[in-house]
Amino acid sequence: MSGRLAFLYPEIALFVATCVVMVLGLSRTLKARKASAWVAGLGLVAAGVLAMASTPRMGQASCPISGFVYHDGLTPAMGQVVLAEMVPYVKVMIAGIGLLLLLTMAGTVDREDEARIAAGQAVFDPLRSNRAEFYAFVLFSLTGLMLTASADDLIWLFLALELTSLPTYIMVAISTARNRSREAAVKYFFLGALGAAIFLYGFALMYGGTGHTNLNAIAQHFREHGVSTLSMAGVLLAVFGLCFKIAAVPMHFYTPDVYEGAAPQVSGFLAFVPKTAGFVALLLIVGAVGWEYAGHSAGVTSLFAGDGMEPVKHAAGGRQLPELLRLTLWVIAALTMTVGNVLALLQSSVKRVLAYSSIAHSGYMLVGLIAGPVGSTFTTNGVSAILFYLAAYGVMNTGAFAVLAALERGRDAEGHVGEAESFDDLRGLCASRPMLGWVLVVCSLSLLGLPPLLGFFGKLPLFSVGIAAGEIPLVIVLGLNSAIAAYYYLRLAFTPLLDAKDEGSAAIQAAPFKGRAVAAALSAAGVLVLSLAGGWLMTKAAHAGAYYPSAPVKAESAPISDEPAPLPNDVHE
Amino acid sequence: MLDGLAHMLVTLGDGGALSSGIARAAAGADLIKLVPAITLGATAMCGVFAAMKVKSKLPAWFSVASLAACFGVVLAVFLGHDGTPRVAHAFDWINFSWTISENRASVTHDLVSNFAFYVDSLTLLWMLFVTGLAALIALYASEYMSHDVGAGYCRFFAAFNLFVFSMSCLVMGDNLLLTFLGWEGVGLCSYLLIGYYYTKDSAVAAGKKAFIMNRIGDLGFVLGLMSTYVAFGTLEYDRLFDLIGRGVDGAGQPITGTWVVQVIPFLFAIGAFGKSAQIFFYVWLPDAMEGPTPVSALIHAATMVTAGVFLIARLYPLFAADDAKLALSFVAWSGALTALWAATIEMAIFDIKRVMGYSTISQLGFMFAGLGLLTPTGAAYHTFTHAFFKATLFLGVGAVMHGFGGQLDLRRLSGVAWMRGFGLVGVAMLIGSINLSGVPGTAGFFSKDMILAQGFTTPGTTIWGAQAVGWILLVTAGMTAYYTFRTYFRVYVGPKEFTPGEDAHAHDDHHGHGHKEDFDPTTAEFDPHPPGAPMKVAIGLGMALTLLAAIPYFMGGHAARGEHAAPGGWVGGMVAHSSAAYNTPHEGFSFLGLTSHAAMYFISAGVGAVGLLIAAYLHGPKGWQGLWIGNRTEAATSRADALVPLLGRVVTFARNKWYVDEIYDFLIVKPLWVLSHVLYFIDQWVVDGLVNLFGAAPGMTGKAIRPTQNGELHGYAAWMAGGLAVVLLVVILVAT
Amino acid sequence: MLLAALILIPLLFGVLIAFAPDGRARTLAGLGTTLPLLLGAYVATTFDWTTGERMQLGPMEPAAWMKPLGITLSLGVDSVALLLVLLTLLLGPICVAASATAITTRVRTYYAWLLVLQAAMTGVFCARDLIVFYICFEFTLIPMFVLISLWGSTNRKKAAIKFFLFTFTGSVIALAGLVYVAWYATTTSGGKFAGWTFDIGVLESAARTMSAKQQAFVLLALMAGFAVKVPLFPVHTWLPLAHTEAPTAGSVILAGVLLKLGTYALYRFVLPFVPLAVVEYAPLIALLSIVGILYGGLVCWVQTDVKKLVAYSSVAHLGFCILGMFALNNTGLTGSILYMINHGLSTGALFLLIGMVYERHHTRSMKELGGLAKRMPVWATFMVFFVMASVGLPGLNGFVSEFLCLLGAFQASSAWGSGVWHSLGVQKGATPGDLGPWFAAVAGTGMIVAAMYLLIMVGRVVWGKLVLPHGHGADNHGHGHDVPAADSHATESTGGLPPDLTKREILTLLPLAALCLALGLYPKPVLMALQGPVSRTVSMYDEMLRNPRPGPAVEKSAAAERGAP
Amino acid sequence: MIGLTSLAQAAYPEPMAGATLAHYLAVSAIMFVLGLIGFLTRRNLIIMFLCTELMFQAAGIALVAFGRYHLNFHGQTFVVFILTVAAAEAAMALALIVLLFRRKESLDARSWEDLKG
Repeated sequence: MSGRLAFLYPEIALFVATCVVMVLGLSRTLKARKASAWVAGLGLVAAGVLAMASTPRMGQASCPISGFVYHDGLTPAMGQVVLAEMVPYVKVMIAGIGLLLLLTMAGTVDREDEARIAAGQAVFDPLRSNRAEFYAFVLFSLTGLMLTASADDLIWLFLALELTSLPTYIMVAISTARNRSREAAVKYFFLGALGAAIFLYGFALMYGGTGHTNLNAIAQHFREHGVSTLSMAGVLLAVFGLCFKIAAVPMHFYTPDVYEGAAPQVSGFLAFVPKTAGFVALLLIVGAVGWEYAGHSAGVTSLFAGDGMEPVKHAAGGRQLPELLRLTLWVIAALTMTVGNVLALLQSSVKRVLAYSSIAHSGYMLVGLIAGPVGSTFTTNGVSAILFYLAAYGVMNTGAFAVLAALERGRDAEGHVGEAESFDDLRGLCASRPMLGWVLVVCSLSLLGLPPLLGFFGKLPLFSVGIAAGEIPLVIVLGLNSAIAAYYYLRLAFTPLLDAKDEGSAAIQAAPFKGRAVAAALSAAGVLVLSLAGGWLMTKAAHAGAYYPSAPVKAESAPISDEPAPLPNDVHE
Repeated sequence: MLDGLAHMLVTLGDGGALSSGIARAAAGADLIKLVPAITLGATAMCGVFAAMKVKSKLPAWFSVASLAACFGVVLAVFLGHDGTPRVAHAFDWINFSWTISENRASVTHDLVSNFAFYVDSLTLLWMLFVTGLAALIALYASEYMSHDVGAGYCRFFAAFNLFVFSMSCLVMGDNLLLTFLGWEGVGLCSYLLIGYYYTKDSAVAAGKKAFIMNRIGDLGFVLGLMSTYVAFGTLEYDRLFDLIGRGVDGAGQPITGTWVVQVIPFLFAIGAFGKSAQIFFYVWLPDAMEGPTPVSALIHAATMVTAGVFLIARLYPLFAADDAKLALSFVAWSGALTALWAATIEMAIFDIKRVMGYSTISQLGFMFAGLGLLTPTGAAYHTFTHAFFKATLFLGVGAVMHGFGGQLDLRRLSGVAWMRGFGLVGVAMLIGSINLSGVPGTAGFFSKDMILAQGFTTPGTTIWGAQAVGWILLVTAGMTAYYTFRTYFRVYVGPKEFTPGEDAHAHDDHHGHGHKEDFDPTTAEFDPHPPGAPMKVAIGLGMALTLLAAIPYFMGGHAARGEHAAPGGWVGGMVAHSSAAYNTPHEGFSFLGLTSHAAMYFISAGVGAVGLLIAAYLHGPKGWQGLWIGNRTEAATSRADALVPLLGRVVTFARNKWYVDEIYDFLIVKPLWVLSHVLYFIDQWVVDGLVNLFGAAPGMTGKAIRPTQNGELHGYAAWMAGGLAVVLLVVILVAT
Repeated sequence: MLLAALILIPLLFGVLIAFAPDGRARTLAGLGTTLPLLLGAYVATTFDWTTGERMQLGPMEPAAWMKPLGITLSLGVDSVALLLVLLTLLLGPICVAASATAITTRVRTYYAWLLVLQAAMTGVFCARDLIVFYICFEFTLIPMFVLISLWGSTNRKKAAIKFFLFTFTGSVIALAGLVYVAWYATTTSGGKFAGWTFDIGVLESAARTMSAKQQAFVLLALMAGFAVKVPLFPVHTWLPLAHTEAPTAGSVILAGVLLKLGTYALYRFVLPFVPLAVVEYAPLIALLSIVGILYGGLVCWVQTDVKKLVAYSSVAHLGFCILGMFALNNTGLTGSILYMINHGLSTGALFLLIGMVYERHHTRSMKELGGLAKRMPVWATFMVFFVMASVGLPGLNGFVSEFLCLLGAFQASSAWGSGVWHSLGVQKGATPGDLGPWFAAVAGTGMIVAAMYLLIMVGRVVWGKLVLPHGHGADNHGHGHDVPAADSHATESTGGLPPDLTKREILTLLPLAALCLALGLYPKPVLMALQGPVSRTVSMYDEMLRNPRPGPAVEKSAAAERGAP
Repeated sequence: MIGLTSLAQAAYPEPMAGATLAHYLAVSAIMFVLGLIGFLTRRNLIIMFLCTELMFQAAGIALVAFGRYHLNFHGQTFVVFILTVAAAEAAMALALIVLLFRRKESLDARSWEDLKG
């Protein structure tokens, strides 16, 4: 039993931290309330360390921190083995970028209350104070994310996904005092629920098709019996439902409105956390289906081959996804990239531009998903390309949103604090706020994929993996799209650097919360450091992407058999 | 290679000191390297003078001294020359080699063209009169250009020296590429010198026109040059002549009858015509008269225009290698037609300087006809004599123009020779005219006669229609005599009368005072400004040389060294020992028992006399000056005016130079202008349009998709459901 | 490590300038460019020119920069790359000196970006690793974008964005091609090269084994990227716009070096990587370049803006360069590489001269300027000198390379006696190939067109009556009034500069003039230096062109489905 | 006493005999589609939320049916978790709807449409 628990130490640590944070939130003294942020941070750090130290690995691996060598490798009973190495990498990434996001969250909800309490107009009322709750929501969402990573069962996956997204609905609702975040919350919640329902139904059909909810068992079943139509329908529905999480095309509609409505730091959070959850879940499900099917070179006929009900079989030496899944993903990826970039060209609000750019980046990552692990090296393994790109995107995007969060305009009509909205607010930022301005320049050029910066090193493996998998047209679409993206990223990068500040607009000041500027600086530093010395992260991603398609399902002593545990009073006639 | 460079640098400064070295025994061909060195040094010095804003005539004296030194060097080399061509190597230029392995054997190919000088008698012949005349004209120009001493002066002499440098490279080049360097160099200098009065738009346009027309010819030259390289694998004359001598190309295949001997000579002929202003390319020469007269005298009369003749003479073995002699026939015919064409124009126009320009074109036609009719000696000798008498004529015209404030219209000048200080000019013009029209006994007569006679001796089989060419030339000789003496009788003799030209006072707007409007030419207080001492000396020398040019005809060439006296005297000897040697066919028809040459003496003299008398009758003044048959009393009118209505449109056509300029403009310049406008339109709208379309495509698709993002929750849900439905449909499709 | 120093010094100075006070920016920039020039000179002396083809001066064991991606920080130059590096280093200080008085606003940013651009360009030529090349190749875009959009003239924003997007799209497609080659090299060679590598030497030998169809696709991708940079005919429309809007120094660098990135990339990547496809499509590319020559030339004729005229002339001139390169023989290739250097010198100088007039009269339209020889004799002399250099007057550098390119195209044809190769004594001057006399003849007319439009420009601007723009600072509007000769000494406001060239300006022009003359009169050392790398490339092509193509029946159609080697 | 397992195999008492897996799936599919259509057509926020709940339960039915088909309890364990999650969502949904109602005094989804473009 202790084997399975080893997976959960990070989540447990995080959960404990959440509880402590919520309790601290209720204390009367301001200092204790302020401490809740630090405790949250501590929790995340602990989770990160534990993830690195304790998560069981496939091979014999020594823990980088303590040098402690793990006992014998992972067994299917303990956790999913198809993409086992991914788990520690994802959790450490979540912890790292979660810290960055946490830094930006300071003062999102409790700014007026604390101000009034500090000014003595109001007395602290534990019932009404929601600072700690906000941190709790953040930590709950991150715990959900970590749980998604270590999921090895459909049920676990469903719960983890729900745990990740429910807190985000609330965070969006309470992120700013204005109506816009209420509207964003409405759209996000209802469409989110619809998305959840869809992928739940997908899970149900997958269970129906295979008879198991355990991912290893499902993988084993697909390997032996092939993917029957029912399970294919289930997989497609699941993929569609998860498209909502990563904001892929048919499900992307909520993204611009929600990112614009919510506060910049919450949008930054939304740009990373659900996207990572979505991609991890996709990797798990598509990993279960496997990349060993007859290549699409066998022509589209294989799509409609057979008398329908006959399952699509594994092909010896096959390197692609089942044709139907590959085509669906291909269409989704191409549309996502194009729609994301094309609509971003027209936006005047910075947050909407970043929203569409996050859609586009999901499209780029889908290329890695379609190509899958063609080889084992970093340049020919789609999974590692995605994992590296997620980390890179997380750092770049958080930097951009942190800059927006760190800026604000004077109080508008209803007395609410105005945000830095349009491009005109950013004019001459490098002159007025050099540090923030340059962070925005670095992050947007990196998002553009300009060579010396991190974004390019994220896109390069996607190029090479796409070519290695023979998806040349998709790579060309990827190339053209990053060229289209160049237009609005250039605008984003060079409005602060080049355009002179026009005196007309209201003065842009820095938000009183130092944490946001620190987060921006950290992420820019991250981009620069990773683009110069990203090699180690790439090696980590390469290991994390290790794909074990036919891991031996060892007959373990206490098999999680699929027939019900015999009931005590079961009598066999 | 480095020592060659050092050697050139050493001689840079001491142009003058060298003259003492002439007496030294000829140091062989290496001495010839001094000529380009000195001229390049002089150009640099003029540049320095310009930078130092020298206000005196120093650049002029420096140029005259250095050009004289060059003449001395050439003379020294000539004296020491024993007839065998030798190469003087200065330094490597475009010279690299590479090895290519062809089926196991590695063959080294190379492209060798160095700054080296091929000295044979043809080169020396040409260099003699080029450097000689250059020194003479530099002396003349020192005074002619005196009124804009200062920056302009230095610029003039810098270009002058650069011209002589380029001409020397052209003539003495040991490979076709160096010749081409000289070729374009002289084109550049003619561009700079024609456009010397750069404030006059007509001068700038003329310069541009000259350079571009030359460039068109140069394209022919370059293509010929490249074909030679491809055919023979080399550009150097000595290796080239050796291969042609053996009748094989670079790869050892025989070349007779192949494209090598048919196409390449044509290309070089086109190049030659471009430079020497022949049949289709002559339009730039009359406009080149915009430049100052010394320029016209040197470049557009004596030296540059003969470059074409020199090129064909130099590559004569190639031209002659073709049995059918197609290229030579083409050269002969184009020469004859050009001569005739130019002659017709000269008879009609009034500008005495342009008359001289057209006469140069016509005489060049003679020279090319000579080359075409297999008498390189005749052509060379005619070039030799023509250089001198045409230079003298131009110097005379220059003195008149200088004296009368730019007046060049023969209807406004008369009796110039009798005016104070213009006596020498009158005599010079007389001598020049009798040479040009081929009055017997003069050098011009002998040289022209060799070509005319050859027309009737070369059998029609070798050169297609040789007789017809001969007849055309004969008629042209007559017309030449007429138009030469037409100007002489109208301008230099007869009653003294003149009206100064329009830039009488302003001389040149350098002085920047006195607008043109307030000077009206009729005020009589303007007195003609006679040529000064340097001009007089130059004209005198020119006159002397013209007269002396007849002597080489009789010198018998290198008879002294035991070879049989080649026909054409000294020049014949020189040509015989050079690459242009060719045993010209001798037996022609015999007329009244005389050989063709002897007969031609009388026939051409007769034709010349006829032309002279007609000119005297139509244009000659009253009394002895008009040979008692003319009756002109004043400058403006003459008997010829009566002929105009008879000839009707022909005269107006001729006077407007047969509208050739307009035809070119209409056929080539206008369509190109329209084409480029169309291309620019295409570039802006079609090519750029397409690019912008690609640029705007994402934006447009964005606008198309944008309505889906209308903010309504249900809209979004509908789209999501739509997507779901599509997927389920596909699954069902697969299932059944 | 010298090469790394050449790249890092300008980069460091660039960063230093960004933080230094405004006043010292120019001195630091001067230092940041002259230091690498001196170092470059030293590098040139230590470089062993005789074995020019060997990659030298790179770090002994290239440090792996990003091992999983297979990127190694390997630098190295052969004689071609070193010559282009020297050209870049030479233009650096000249640009800094030229923009002393031109740039008055945001001086620090200007010089910082200028130096970063300098570093990136040097990096391109020194890179021995595909991705290091690509990084520097892309990174030249940002500084140029900033230079154009901040210090350009009227519609600089549009020009800058068009410049960036046009080149960026092309180079992204080129990246796809390069990664395809890298993938092909590592996977199909049975992992012979320990995992992924982007090293150019390794890829070169592997890429040749690609099938003809694969090579055709890779050629298409690479051409899409690099033809945009060289402006080859159909994709050249960004150049005139970028040039007219760029500041003087920007134009000099754009014409002097940035265009050479394209041609260098063609030489370094297209020729060695996809020989079969190059042989097959050489006539098409040569045709495009000839169209470029004539089209560019004729369009120059109707321009009224001097800078746009010189920009279109660059399109025409680089047409020659590409024609020479795709003649695939020794003369052509040597000529085309020499052309890159010569064009950089002469056109760079022309832009300097135009910039000097612009500083004084704030107009570039030929309607408003005329007869400047009267007021600016020194400027006029330089102008005529450099116009003659770019027209290709023998004796100056333009001619040497133009002639070699033409000769290369002329002789590269099987028309010179097909079937003659097999005998040992091949026609001395001819080489196998698919171009021929007609290509050279039509391109030759380009020489005439070049003379036409450049002389017309000189005729209007330098010679003729003195015409100066109306008021000072009025950008190209209306007509220029005809300055009566009398008051030519009137102190026309010339932007605070003396009417004719100052000593500084002459100093910027003199080295270029000296080089033009030296390369024109004595190009032998450069020519011999180029023989190493050129003959290595050409011997490969010569081998391929020489053996008869399969399917003797129909020459052309056989070429279409040429089997995999 | 009939063992639970025998219930699984033996034929159902007469009235239930005809109900095979397909029937349950049909019911579940119909409920899912109804929920979807309800979500799209109804304007009232609460009704829309109920429609999503309907879709959740549809999944539940499918799971139970499959559980029965595959004779294992994974399906039903899944349903239990679905119920808990649906409950959590319901709580959150109502809290959100109260928040929205207090703002806009109306439950109509069309009142929340100012973020667009």
